[in-house]
Amino acid sequence: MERIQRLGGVGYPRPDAVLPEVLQRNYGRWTRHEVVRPGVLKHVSDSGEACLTVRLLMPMGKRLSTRSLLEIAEIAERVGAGLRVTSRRAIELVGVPEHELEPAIGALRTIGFPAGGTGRTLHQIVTCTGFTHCQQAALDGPSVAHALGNALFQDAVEERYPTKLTISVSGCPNQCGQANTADIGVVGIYEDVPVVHDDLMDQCDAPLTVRTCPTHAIRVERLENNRQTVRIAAERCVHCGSCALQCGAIEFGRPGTGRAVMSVGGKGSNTGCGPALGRVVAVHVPLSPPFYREIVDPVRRIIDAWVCTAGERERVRDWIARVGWEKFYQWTKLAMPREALDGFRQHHTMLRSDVRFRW
Amino acid sequence: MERIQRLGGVGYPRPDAVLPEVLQRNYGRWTRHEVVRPGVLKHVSDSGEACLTVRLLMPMGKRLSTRSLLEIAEIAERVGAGLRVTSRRAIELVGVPEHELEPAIGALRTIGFPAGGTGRTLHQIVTCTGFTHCQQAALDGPSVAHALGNALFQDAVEERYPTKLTISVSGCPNQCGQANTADIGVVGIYEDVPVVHDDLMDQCDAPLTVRTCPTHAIRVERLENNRQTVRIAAERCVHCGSCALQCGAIEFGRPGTGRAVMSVGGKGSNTGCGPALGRVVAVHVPLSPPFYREIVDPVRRIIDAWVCTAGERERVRDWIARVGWEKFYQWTKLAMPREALDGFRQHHTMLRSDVRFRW
Amino acid sequence: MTKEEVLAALEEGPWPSFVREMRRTKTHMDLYADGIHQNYTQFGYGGYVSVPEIGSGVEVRRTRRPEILEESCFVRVLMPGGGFLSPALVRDICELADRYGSGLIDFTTTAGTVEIKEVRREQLTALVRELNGRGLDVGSGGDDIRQLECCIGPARCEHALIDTIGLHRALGMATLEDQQFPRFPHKFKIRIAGCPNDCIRAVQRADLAIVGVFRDLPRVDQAGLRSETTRGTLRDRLQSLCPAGAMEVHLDDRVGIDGTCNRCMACINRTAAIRPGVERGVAVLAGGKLGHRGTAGAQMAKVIVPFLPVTPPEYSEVKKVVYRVLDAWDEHGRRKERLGDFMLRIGVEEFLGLIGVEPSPQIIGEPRFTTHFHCT
Amino acid sequence: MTKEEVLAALEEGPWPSFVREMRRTKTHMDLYADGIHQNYTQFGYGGYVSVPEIGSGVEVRRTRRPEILEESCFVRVLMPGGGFLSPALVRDICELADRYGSGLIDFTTTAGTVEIKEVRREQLTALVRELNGRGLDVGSGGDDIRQLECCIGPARCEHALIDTIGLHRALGMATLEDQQFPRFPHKFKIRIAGCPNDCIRAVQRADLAIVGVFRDLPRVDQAGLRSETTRGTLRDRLQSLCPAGAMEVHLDDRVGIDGTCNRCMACINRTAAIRPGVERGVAVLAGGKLGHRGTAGAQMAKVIVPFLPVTPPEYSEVKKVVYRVLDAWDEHGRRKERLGDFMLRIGVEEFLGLIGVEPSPQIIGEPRFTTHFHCT
Ligand code: SRM
Ligand code: SRM
Ligand code: SRM
Ligand code: SRM
Ligand code: SF4
Ligand code: SF4
Ligand code: SF4
Ligand code: SF4
Ligand code: SF4
Ligand code: SF4
Ligand code: SF4
Ligand code: SF4
Repeated sequence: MERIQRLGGVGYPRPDAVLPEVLQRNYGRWTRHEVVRPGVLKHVSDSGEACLTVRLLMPMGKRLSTRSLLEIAEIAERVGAGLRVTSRRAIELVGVPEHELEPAIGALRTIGFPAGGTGRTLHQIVTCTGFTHCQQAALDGPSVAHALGNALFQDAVEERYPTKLTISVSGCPNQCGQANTADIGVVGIYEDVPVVHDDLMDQCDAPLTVRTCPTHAIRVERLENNRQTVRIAAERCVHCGSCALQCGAIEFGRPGTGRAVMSVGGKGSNTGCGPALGRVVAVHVPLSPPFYREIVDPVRRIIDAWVCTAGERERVRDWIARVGWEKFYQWTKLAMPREALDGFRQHHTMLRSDVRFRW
Repeated sequence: MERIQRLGGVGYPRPDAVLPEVLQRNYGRWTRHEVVRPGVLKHVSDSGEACLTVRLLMPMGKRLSTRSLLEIAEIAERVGAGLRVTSRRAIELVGVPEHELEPAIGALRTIGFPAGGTGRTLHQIVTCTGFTHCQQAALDGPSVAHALGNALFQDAVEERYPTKLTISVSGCPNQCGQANTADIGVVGIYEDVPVVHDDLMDQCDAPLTVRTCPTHAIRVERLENNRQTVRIAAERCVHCGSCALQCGAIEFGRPGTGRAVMSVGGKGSNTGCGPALGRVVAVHVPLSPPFYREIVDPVRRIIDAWVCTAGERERVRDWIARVGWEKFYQWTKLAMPREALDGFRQHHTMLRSDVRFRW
Repeated sequence: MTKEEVLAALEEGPWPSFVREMRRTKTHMDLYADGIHQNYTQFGYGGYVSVPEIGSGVEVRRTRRPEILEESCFVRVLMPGGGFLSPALVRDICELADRYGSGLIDFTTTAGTVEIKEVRREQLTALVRELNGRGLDVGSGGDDIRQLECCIGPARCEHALIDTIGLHRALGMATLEDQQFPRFPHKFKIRIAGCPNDCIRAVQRADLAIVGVFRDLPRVDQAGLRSETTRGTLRDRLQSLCPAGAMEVHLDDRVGIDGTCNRCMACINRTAAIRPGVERGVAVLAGGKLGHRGTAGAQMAKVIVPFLPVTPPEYSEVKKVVYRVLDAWDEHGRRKERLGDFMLRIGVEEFLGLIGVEPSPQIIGEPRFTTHFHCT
Repeated sequence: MTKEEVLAALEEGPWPSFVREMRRTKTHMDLYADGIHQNYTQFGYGGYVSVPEIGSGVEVRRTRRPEILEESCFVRVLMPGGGFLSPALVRDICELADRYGSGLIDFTTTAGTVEIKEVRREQLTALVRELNGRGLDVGSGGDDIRQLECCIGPARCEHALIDTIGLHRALGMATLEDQQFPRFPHKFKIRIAGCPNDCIRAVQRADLAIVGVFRDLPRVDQAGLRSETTRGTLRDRLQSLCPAGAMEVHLDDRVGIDGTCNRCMACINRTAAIRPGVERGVAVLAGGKLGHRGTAGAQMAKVIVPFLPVTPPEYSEVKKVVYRVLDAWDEHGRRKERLGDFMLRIGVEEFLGLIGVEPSPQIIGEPRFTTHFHCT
C-alpha cells in the first residue's frame, strides 16, 4: 500500500539551502582525510580541493543559548565556513580556509568553545536533558557529564587514546542519552518499588499496565467498592518504571532512591567484533553532585586500564573481547556485582559453557 | 546434607581390577603421544616406557555380538593387551607390544575389525539404537551411520583431514545419539501432528502434558461425558513429540512422517572458538534406506568444502566461524532453509545486527 | 553545599558549561537549581499536547513547582539531514527561540531536532505558523515516525557508499505525514548510515536502520599502499586488523583480499589505498531500540534485507521495504509495542513472511540448534 | 528392494556391520528387518519395570509385533570409569548375555554401560543376582543419576589435570544409592573430563560436568620447543592457534605466554614442550542436556564454580558441590524438569544463592546489558 503525502507539510529544509559550498562542489568526491590536530579535520577531494573542519566541544545536554549559537555562527560566517551539529551533537565549522584556522580557533576559544573530540580522543559526551527538563530523570545527565568532561578534558583535546572513546549518559533506562551504545555508559535508575494510588485509577489503563511489566509483577484487583485497581508484588519488581510511564495512578521514583548503573563496551561500527550494546559492570552507584566521584573514579580506572593494555586502534569492546572480562574486573579494580547476572532474560547468552578462564 | 550409602550396592568394578598393567605402572606419568599411523597411538611415559594402542572401528550402534567381543578379547589376551571402549564407543587394545602390532592388526582385520579413527581422521560414528530397539526412532541411526561409514571409510583409516572429524546420529530429538554435539550430526524427526485418543486419557497426566509442550499448543478440554481430555492446536505444534513421551493417550510418529535434520559445527573442546552445539543446516531430508543418498551426499559436500578450505587443525566450527555461514552454504551448495530461523526461542542469538556479509 | 555553590561548581572547569548557557537565557533556573541541589528532578508529567492544526512536534512538560513555572511547552523543529545549519537557519531559529521560548536551544539526541523550550501553550500555533512561514516544520513526537537521521555521508566523507542526505530527503519527505500524525503502536525511528562504520549508530538505536554496504571486494591500490606502508607494518597493522583473516601479504608485497572478507571497513578506514568495492546498495535492519519498555528491553536492529541496490532520487525500492515494515507493524502490533518487541512476539519467520522477504544466510548470525519446526 | 536385500546391503561395505553382529546372536531379526524395510520402527512403548529388589537399571521395551516378540527387557550393567574391560569382565558379561539375553552387547552412548537385551522379565532378578555375585552391579535408568562417565585421564593421557578415574570411583560409589533408586525430578548425568579438551563431552552432555583445569600459566620448555620447531613454524603455528593472542615469540626465539592466556589447551595439545600449569583443580558446570524436552531444548552446561582444588581420595569438596546442586534441584525442581530447565526457570542468581556460590567474572560470558535488577 503506497502512502500518499497530505498537503500542508513543509517538511525538512532542502539540503542545497544548508550545505556549505565547498561540500556541494565536492559532494561524493572525497578521497581521504586526516586529523590535522585534535579538533581539526582535513578532507581532500579528487578535485584536489581540501576542506578544513573545526569541531567544538558542546556544553553537556547539547544545551546552547541563542547568544552562544549566534556568536559561533558569526565567527563561522566571518571566516566563510558552514555550521553543523554532528551525530554526537558536537558543533562543527565546516570549510574553514587554511589562513583563518588559527584565528577562528582562537576566537572560538575566547567565547568559551575549545576545539576537540576528533580521532583518538574522548569525543563529545552525549547526554539527555535530565533535571533540566525531564520528570523521569533518576540522575541528572548534564551535571554527571559535566563532571566527567571536566575530569577528562585533556583527553578530549589531546590524542592520548588508542582510538576514539565515547561516553554517554542517560538519566533513566529510557536511554534517551544512549548510554549503553557508548564505550562507557552511565544510566540512572530508581531503586524504589512503585506505589499505586487507588484514587487515581481513572488515569490508568489497567490491562495495558499489567502487560507492560516485564516480570509480571502487576495484577488487577477489585476494591471493596468494586472499582478496579492494580497491585505490585515487590519481590518481583525490577524497578524499571514502565508501569509508572503507562499509568497515571502509579508513582515511582521517590527522592533519594536514584542510583547509577555503569556499562562498558557499547560499539556501533562493524570493525573488530562488530556492533554491540554496553554491558553492565557497576550497579547501585551513589549519586553525589556536583563532582560525582563514585562515577568519575571508576570511569578513570576503566580508561586507564584500557589505555595501558589495549592494542593500536582497539576499541573498548574489542579490548575486553581479547583480554577477557576477568582481566577487565581485575585491572579496573571493579567488583563484579551479582546483578551482572541476568537469569531473567539473558540466561543463555550471559553464562558461559567454556572453561577458558583468565585469573 | 550428606548422603548415606545404603547396604547392598555392589557398584562399579574397581579400577585396579580392570586397568592393564602398563597403565597402572605409568599412571599419571605420561609425557607425550603420537599417532603412529591411523588407528595406532603411542604414548610415552616419563619412565621411558611406551604404550601402543590399537583402535578398532566399531559396528554402528555400538552393537557387538558376544562372539565378536570374545574373539577380539582373545586376540588382546594373546598379545598381552588390555581392552577398553572409548568415549565414542570405539574398541581399543591397550598395551600391544611392538612386535605384536602387525600380527594383532592383521588378526583383527581378518575377524572383521579394521583399525582407524584416531588423529586427523573420521572418528567412530556414534549412534543410538534406532529401529534395533527403540520406539521413538524417526530414523534408524545404525543404518544411517553404516551408510555414512561405508561411504567415508577411507577417511577413517587414512589421515586426510585437517584435524579430527566426528559424525553422530540420533534417531529422534531425544538425542541419545548426541548428534548435535558432533562436527556433523543427523537427527530424525517426525513431521506429523500428534493425535489424541480420548479413550486412553486414563493413561495421561493432563496438567503435566500441557506444561510439557514448548509452544503451549495443548489445552485441557472437557468431553460431553464430563471426562477430561487434551486438544492440540496443529498450527502451534513444532512436532517435538514431548507430549507423546509424557502421555499414553497421545500418538505421535506415524509411518512415512519421519525425516532427517542435519546439523554442523558441534564441538566439545575449548580450543578455537570453544565448545558449541551443532547448528541446523538442512531439514525435511527424506529417508531412503539402505543407502540414504539424501543424507550421504550433503555430508560429503560439507566434508569436501571443509577439507579444501580449512586451515591446519581447524575444526568445522572454527572453520565456519572464520569463513562465515554464507560461505558455508555457498561452498556446500546447501540451500538455507527458512527453518534455520528460530523466532521461537533463539531470536536474539540467531539473528545478526552486524552488516559483515560475505557474498 | 548550598544551591548556589552547586550551580557555581557546574559553571567551572574547562568543558563548556551548560549552566552558563542556561544562565544566558530566560530559563527558569530555580527549577534546575533546586533539582540538582535536592538530587531530585523538579519536573513532572507531560506529553502530547493537543493543539488544533498541529499533529505532532509540540509537547508539554509540567513541573512540580507551579509557583516557579507551571508548565513548559516545547516545539521540535525538523532539521536537515546531516545536521547542517545555514546562517539564515541559525538566525531564524534563534530569533524564534528568543521571542517565543526561553532562548535555550536543545539539539536533541534523537536526530538533532531543535527544541525550543518554555513556550507558552497559547503561543504554540503562532510559533509553528511562523516556522512554516520560514520554510521550517515541526514533528517527531508521540507514536509517530521521529525525525529521520543520517550521517554526513558524501557531503564530506570518503567512505560514503550511498547518498545518505539524498535518501534522507526522499524518505523524509515521503513519510512526512507519518512524522506529523501519531497513529502507530509506538514511536518509530529511521536512521541512515553511509557505510558499515555507522556513524549515527543506526543499528543500535533505530527501529529501522538503513546502512550503505558494498557487495564486491575492497579495491586495493597496490602502489599507493606500498608507498604508505612497509612490509612489516603492513603485516602487523592491516593483517592483524582484519577480523576475517581475509588479507594476505604476498611475497611481492602485494596485498590480496579473499572472499572471506566480511566488508567490516577496518582496512578501508586505515588507508586511502584500500577503497570499498563498487557494487553498492543498502542493508536494512529492523527492530532496534534502547528503551527498556517491553519484556525484552534494549535490542539492536536485526538484518532483514542484506543487500538492496538503490536508485536515486526516488529510492522506491527502499520506500517499499519501509512501507511494508510499517504496514505489518501498524496492522499487527499491539499498543506501545515497539517494532523489535513485535518481531520478537510473532517470531522472525512470520515477520519475514509478512513483509515478503526470503531469508538468506546473510541475515543469520548462526542457524538455530533446536529441532522444533513448524512443518506445514 | 526386498527385506532381505536391504539387510544384505547393510551387511556390506568396509565398515564392520551391525547387522552381521545382530545375526551372530539370537536377536529377533525380523523386528529390525521389518522396521528398516518399512522405514518404521517395530518397537513400542517401554520404560521402568518394577522388579522386587531392583531399584533401577532394568527396563522393558514392548514391540508392535507381539507375534514375533512381546517385550524385550534389558539390563544396564555399570562399567568401570575409563571404559576398561578386563578379560574376566568380558567373559562374565558375554556368558550372562548369552545365557539370559540374546547375546547382543550394547555399549550405550551415555557412559558405556553394557546393555544386555531381550532378557525375559522373570529372569531379571536371577540375572542381577548373578551379576552381583560376580562383583557387577546395575543402575542408570529412570529418574536417577545415570552411570557416571569419565575420560581415560591419567591412565593413558599426558594432559590429565586430575585423576578422573579416581574421582569417578569416589563420586560413583558415594552416589550409588541415587543411581539405583530413581527419585529425582528427572534423569541426571555426571561426567568428568581430565582437562579442557573434554574428551567425554561433559559440558555438552551432562547435567553436571566436572572438568580438570589449571589456574596458573602453561609452562614452556624453551629448549624443547626450539628443538621441535623453527622460528617460522612457531609463529605461524603456535601463535595463530592461540585464540587469546597470548603467545609472543621473542627476538631470541623464546616463547612468552602472558596473563590473557585463557587455558584453552591449543598450544599444549600441539607440543609436548608446552605443559599445563601446576595449580590444578576442577571447574564445575551445571545444567547441560541434549534432550529437547522442556521449553528451552538442548543447552550446554554453564560454569557455576570455575576453580575448586581437589583432595583425593575422598574429594569431599567436589561431593559437597554435587550434593548441594542435587539437593536444590531435588527440593525445588518440578516433575520431569531437567536441571538446566530448572536453572532457567528460577534464574541463575537464585540458583547460585540456593547452592551457596558467589558469582565471579569467571562464570559469565558477558555481563548483562539490561538495567532491570532486583534491588533488595
Ligand atoms: C562527524 C561524524 C558523522 C556525522 O554525521 O556527524 C563522523 C565523522 C567521521 N567518522 Fe565517524 N563520525 C561520527 C560519529 C561516529 C559514531 C557515532 C558515535 O560516536 O556516537 C561512530 C560509531 C561509534 C562506534 O563504533 O561505537 C563512528 C564510527 C566511525 C568509525 C569506526 C570506528 C571503529 O572503531 O570501528 C570510523 C573509522 C575510523 O575511525 O577509522 C569513523 C570515521 C569517521 C571519519 C574519519 C570519516 C571521514 O572520513 O570523514 C569522520 C571524522 C571522524 C572524527 O571525528 O575523527 N567513524 N563515527 C560523527 C562525529 C561525532 C562526534 O561528534 O564525535
Ligand atoms: C580415547 C579418548 C578418550 C576416552 O576416554 O575414551 C580420547 C583420547 C585422546 N584425545 Fe580426545 N579422546 C576421545 C574423545 C574426544 C572427544 C569426544 C568425542 O569426539 O566425542 C573430544 C571432544 C571433541 C570436540 O572437541 O568436539 C576430544 C577432544 C580432544 C582434543 C581437542 C580437539 C580439538 O579440536 O580441540 C584433543 C587434543 C588434540 O586433538 O590435539 C584430544 C586429544 C586426545 C589424545 C591425543 C590425548 C592423549 O594424549 O592421549 C588422545 C588420543 C586421541 C586420538 O584419538 O587420536 N582430544 N577427544 C576418546 C576417543 C574417542 C574416539 O573413539 O575417537
Ligand atoms: C529530547 C530527547 C532527549 C534529549 O535530551 O535530546 C528525549 C526526551 C524524552 N524522551 Fe526520549 N528523548 C530523546 C531521544 C530518545 C532516544 C535516543 C535516540 O533516539 O537515539 C531514546 C532511546 C532509543 C529508543 O527509541 O529506544 C529514547 C527513548 C525514550 C523512551 C523509551 C521508549 C521505549 O520503547 O522503551 C521513552 C518513554 C516512552 O516513549 O514511553 C522516552 C521519553 C522521553 C520523554 C518524552 C519522557 C517522558 O516520558 O515524558 C523525554 C522528554 C524529556 C524532556 O522533557 O526534556 N524516550 N528517547 C530526545 C528526543 C528528541 C526527538 O526529536 O525525538
Ligand atoms: C541406550 C541409550 C542409547 C544408546 O544407544 O546407547 C538411550 C536409550 C533411550 N533413551 Fe536416551 N539413551 C541413552 C543416552 C542418552 C543421551 C546421550 C548421553 O547421555 O550422552 C541423551 C542426551 C543427553 C541428555 O541427557 O539430554 C539421552 C536423552 C534421552 C531423552 C531426553 C531427555 C530430556 O531431558 O529431554 C529421553 C526421553 C526422556 O527421558 O524423557 C531418552 C529416552 C530414552 C529411551 C528410554 C526411549 C524411551 O523414552 O523409551 C531409549 C531406550 C532405547 C532402547 O530401548 O534401546 N533419552 N539419552 C543411552 C542410555 C544408556 C544409559 O546407560 O543411560
Ligand atoms: S533518558 Fe530518562 S531522564 Fe533522560 S530525557 Fe529520557 S526519559 Fe528523561
Ligand atoms: S517498575 Fe517495572 S518491574 Fe516494577 S512493577 Fe513497574 S513495570 Fe513491573
Ligand atoms: S535418540 Fe530417540 S531413537 Fe535414539 S535411542 Fe534415544 S529415544 Fe530412541
Ligand atoms: S509434539 Fe511438541 S509441540 Fe506438538 S503438541 Fe506435542 S509437545 Fe506440543
Ligand atoms: S557512516 Fe560511513 S559514510 Fe557515514 S560519516 Fe561515517 S564513515 Fe562516513
Ligand atoms: S574489509 Fe574488513 S574483513 Fe574485509 S579485508 Fe578489510 S579488514 Fe578484512
Ligand atoms: S579430556 Fe584431557 S585428560 Fe581426558 S583424555 Fe582428553 S585430553 Fe586426556
Ligand atoms: S593455552 Fe590457549 S590461550 Fe593459553 S597460550 Fe596456549 S593457545 Fe594461547
